[in-house]
Amino acid sequence: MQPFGLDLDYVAVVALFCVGLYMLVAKSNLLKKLLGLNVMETSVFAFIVTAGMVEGGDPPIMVAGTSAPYASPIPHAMVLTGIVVAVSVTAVALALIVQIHAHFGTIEIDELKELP
Amino acid sequence: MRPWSLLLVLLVALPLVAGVATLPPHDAPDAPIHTQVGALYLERGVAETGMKNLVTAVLLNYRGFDTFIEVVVIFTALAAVLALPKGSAPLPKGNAPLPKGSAPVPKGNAPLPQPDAARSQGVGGARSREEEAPEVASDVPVSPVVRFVVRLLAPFIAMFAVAMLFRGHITPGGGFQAAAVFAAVFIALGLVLGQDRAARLVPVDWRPWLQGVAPLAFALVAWIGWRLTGAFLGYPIDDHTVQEAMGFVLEIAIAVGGGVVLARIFLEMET
Amino acid sequence: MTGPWAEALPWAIVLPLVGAALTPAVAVRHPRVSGFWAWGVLLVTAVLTAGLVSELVARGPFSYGLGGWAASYGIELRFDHFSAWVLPLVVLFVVIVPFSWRYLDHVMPDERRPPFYALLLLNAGGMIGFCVTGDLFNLFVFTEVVSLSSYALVAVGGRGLAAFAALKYLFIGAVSSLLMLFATAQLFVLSGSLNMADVSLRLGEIGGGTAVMVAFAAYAVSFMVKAAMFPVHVWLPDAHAIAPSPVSAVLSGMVVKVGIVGMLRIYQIYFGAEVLELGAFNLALVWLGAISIVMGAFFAIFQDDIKLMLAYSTISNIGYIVLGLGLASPYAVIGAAVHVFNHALIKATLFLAAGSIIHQTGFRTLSDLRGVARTMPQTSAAMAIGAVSIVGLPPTAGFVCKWYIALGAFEANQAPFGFALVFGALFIFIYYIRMLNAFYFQPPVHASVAQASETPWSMRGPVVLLASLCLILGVLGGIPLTFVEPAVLDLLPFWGQ
Amino acid sequence: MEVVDVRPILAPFVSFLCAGLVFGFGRSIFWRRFFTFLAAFIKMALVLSMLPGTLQGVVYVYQFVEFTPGIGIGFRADAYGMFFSLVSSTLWVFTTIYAIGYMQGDRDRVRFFGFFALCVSTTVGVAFAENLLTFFLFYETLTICTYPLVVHAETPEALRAGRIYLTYTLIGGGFALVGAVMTLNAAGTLTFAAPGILGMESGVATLAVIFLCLIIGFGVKAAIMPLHGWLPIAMVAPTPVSALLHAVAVVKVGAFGVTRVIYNVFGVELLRELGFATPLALLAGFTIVAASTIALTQDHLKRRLAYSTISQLSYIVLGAALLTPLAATAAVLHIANQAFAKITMFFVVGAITRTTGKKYVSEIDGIGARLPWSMAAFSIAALSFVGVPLTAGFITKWYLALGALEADAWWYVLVLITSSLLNAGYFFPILHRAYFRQAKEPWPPLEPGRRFETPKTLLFPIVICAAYVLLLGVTAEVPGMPFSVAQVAVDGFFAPVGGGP
Repeated sequence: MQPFGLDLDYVAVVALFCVGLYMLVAKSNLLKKLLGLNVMETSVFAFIVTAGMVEGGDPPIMVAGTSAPYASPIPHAMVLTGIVVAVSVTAVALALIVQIHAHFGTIEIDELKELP
Repeated sequence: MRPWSLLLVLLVALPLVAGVATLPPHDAPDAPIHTQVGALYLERGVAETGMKNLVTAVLLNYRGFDTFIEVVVIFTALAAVLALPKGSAPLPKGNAPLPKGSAPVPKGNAPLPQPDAARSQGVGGARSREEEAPEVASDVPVSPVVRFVVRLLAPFIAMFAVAMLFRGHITPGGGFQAAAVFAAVFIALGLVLGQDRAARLVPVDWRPWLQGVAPLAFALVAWIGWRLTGAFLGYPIDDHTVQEAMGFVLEIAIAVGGGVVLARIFLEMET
Repeated sequence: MTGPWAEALPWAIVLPLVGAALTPAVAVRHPRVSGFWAWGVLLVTAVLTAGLVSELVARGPFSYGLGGWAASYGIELRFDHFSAWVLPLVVLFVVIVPFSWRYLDHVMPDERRPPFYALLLLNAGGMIGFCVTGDLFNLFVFTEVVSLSSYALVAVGGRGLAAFAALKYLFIGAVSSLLMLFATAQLFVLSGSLNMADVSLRLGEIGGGTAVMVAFAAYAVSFMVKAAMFPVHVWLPDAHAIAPSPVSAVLSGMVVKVGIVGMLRIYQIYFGAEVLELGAFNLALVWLGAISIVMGAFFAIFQDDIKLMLAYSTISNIGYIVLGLGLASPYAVIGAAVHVFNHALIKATLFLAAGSIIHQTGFRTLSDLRGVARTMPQTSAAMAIGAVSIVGLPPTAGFVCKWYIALGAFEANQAPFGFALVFGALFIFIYYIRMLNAFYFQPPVHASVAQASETPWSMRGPVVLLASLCLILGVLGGIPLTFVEPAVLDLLPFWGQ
Repeated sequence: MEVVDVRPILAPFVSFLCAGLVFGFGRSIFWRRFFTFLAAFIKMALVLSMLPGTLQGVVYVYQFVEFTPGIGIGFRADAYGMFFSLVSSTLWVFTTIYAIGYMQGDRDRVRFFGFFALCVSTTVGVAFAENLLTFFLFYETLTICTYPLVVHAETPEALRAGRIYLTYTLIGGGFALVGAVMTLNAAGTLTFAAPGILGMESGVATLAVIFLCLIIGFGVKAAIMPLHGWLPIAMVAPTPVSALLHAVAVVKVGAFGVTRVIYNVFGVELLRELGFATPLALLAGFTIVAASTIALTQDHLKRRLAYSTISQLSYIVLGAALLTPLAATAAVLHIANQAFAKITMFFVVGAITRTTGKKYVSEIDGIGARLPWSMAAFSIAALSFVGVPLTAGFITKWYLALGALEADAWWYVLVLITSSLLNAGYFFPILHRAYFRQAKEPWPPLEPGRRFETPKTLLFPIVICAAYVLLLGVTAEVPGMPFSVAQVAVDGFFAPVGGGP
């Protein structure tokens, strides 16, 4: 499907990216910001995996019952790495949010700004 | 705030759309992504690596170094969580370099008041936490049904993780996935049993080694590969047994190390 | 033909990383051991990197195919002249770590030292990998090691505000990393390869197009964020000011340079492919650099907190580097590349000295620190040398770069930027005069300042060493040139002009 | 004839080492004095040992280290540099003696003497700089090293003065840097050379910008008139510093820089062609008259001397800008003449302040009786400035007037005459008050057996310097004296053009 010469799958990825970015920028709640970041990450992973797929392709596992064309294995490996990175970033962010909550009692930016 | 955010998003969206619009169509078999290195992997992968799951082959062999750094990344996350101050009690006076800290602090060289108070609150990390763990089952009251189900299913979930781990070379799965499931078991048990009892599943003395086991195993395998083939992280190309053994060591290390790291991150975050 | 040291290339990266993984285990009984352990690991790494640089000097750039795979088939490590930056980087780490031994007494309980030093080692290893790798995706993964450890290092010293600053840093940093991943994916989709040299080759075959440009823009923005250039610098001041001083030295001196090195790598790809008309982009860099210089100086003037002021001056100095890159004339680029190191040195001096003063007196604003030079003469002298150096007055390391970049500006017929460069820095000296006056020529207002003692030798030694290096490199300014010049001259034929 | 010799670098290095030793061991008075004197004498010996060679046209060079490819930190003791370094190393000895007496009991003497030595080190570095980069390095270092001396009193007034001083000189330094960079760009080298290193091929506009930048850069320290604002304000510094700033180090470095730019960067021929020197000469002429006029109105002794300095420095600039050999001789000579005369005056003023506490012209009635020797020295210096024959100042004015006529610019002779009258106008009232008025109240008596004078450590340098002023005036043509060195220097400037004095 390519209306206006646009690859809709890719456009969807960009849309997802923008949704995440909007959440990250506009939301006041730190957790929601973090979720926005995760949405963005997911969109990029989706982009990579999408790009690695081929028309009618099978997963790149060479066992009985599969045949060429295969999807490219590199994007899968990249995304796997990417996910681990994303998980790590999320973990650190959560730890920081927990700290902020413990110290200030709130995780809303609006309220944090009003604190002395 | 909001209109500006929308403007920013729009500003980002336009170039991104322009960027993806001019990429080669993603399904086409003649796209560069399918004709370059990827095609070579598909063609020679099984012969060169002995792994039928080429994703695993890429992960552990062709781009093994990426995976090495990847396990370092999750170790970094754990180190980060461990290094953060814990608890909500402020540190003893003089410890916190506050940005506008103009309050006089006790003189520099004087020995610090030892943070005994903080330690008893669990600042001290795993060991002191272990020693002085209060026998409280959980912060949240857990329904007996949930507790029963979790305890019942935990071994089976763990078994599933093991299966994923050992079938990773021929089916979807592998070390990371197993690690995630292992960690899930830990975390679920931690939630229903109380984190202290869950933490006891891993002996204290092993923890420092287990949480770093994935990078360490990678370094070991890299060294072995270096000795065997002369290349860092190299696999002997025609000895499938050795290749598989090296792969399994890595998978197990990733699963165990990753699981421990993820679980520990979760447990450390409980304040 | 490669020499024996080429074999050490992957080990130079892996050593600090493995050292980090071992740190908790090594220090399990005595947490303070972790500091010495980290230092030892870094020392060995320094020896390895010195070997790598000697190999570079002897035989020119060399590659290492990981896993025995050919360059574009597996992951390639490539040690070229820009990678030589790892040697001073590790050496600076080696100097900074002893400073932290005693400094941390006031920052964290002993139990948290092992993870702290693990993070420091990870940071070092990540940066070495970043500078050395020849693979785009690998570059991303190393970026994440560096970034993630940096986020955490910002927050280790305090609660609340520190965590908040770290989180701000994390959000902005993560978005920039994502842009980088996105750009990497774009290039991968376009070229089917992740190896930098290979991508460059294939981009040359494709010959440009919107997608190529968008990828470049995404990379550029991403690295600008990492380097904290003016419009996207907002994360830097708080994070660098609130972190413990040794960490500030690492972050402000070295981690921001990841952005610069990344930029140079992307330049290598795009210039090699000759797909980019860089006139407009260079012009943008020049302007952004000039604005960064002025704005960084401008903000710094209004700070009373010495560390916050130092953090703002990082923005100015990144402005120098970017201005130099954008001017794209040989001298300017050489100056920029030299400043990558010299700024790290100067900033480390300043942050460690400031950290010593804060550590000994408990104060961090100028108005409180009056008269501190009476009781801490050596540290204050180091601070003064650093201040003179960061403004770029001779005979200090800061002047060398200013000289080259100014020379480059006139060489490129961009006289206005030459003037901006020379006089932008003087602007910031207004602030440093205030600092020197407060330290040296005003009576103390607090008893703890008047009775402060000099720091223990483990802290003073690094500060004094770094300060003397600032002076020595001001006179022997030609030394870094040996490494920088060949790389720049390789790159320049494609560079806009 | 060029000879590779380590002495040109050793000379600044001695003072530098001395500064380090003073900072390190200066808490003990003995060691501080020991190191300072040792270094002062070693340095003087080093410089003097090169003198015979210089008189025979030998140029000592030493390349220290390469900085930019082709441009290093290099030292080169040519006749002009030798002349300047002779002046500064001689005066270092006397100023040191004076400072030891003057600073007795003052605080932070370690800092004072340490930075004092650093200043002298950089001054000699400037004198022996082989190229514009080296020159600039030392020039800026001097700026930084004088700052602690200016703010030595640590009063708010001193801090303000320090700030103004730094603002002027650092902005000037910025211009000098831009000028140096543009010179390198245009000429491809920075090494000072006799016919100059720039050429017409760079284009008049570029050359104009370079000239402007370099003259602004060095003119700030030479206190050419719109750039002079810092000098009177910096008078809050202790008197030895004022003496050092106004007679030896800072201002002379500026004037030295201007002459280097005119003769060794642009070159006489190019400047004659371009005509840039004419506005500079006009500006210098204006400064000579205007600063003297302002000096008339100053009641504060040191400020009156400061404006006098501004006026006198422009003699050097004027002499250089006239582009004739005779005027150049005057310019070079005046570096020494003004230095010795002005340092005498500052020493005397410092002695007055230290012994009687008086700071203003209106307070010093009858001081000639209280400080007879000092005031005699002051009178000699004043006569020299007025240009009475047999004093050093006469030589300058004579040659400058000849040079102006040589350049067909007779109106500068009028400027000189006006200036002499003005000098008399502001110095003679001081002498009048000192000798011909009664003190308002009698001087407090000293313990028996001591005569009315200032302490010996202050008096000794005063007398020597005053004697030197006379000596310079009397022995102009005696070989081995500064005049002959100056002639060798001027020969160097004009050799490629042809026609020496």
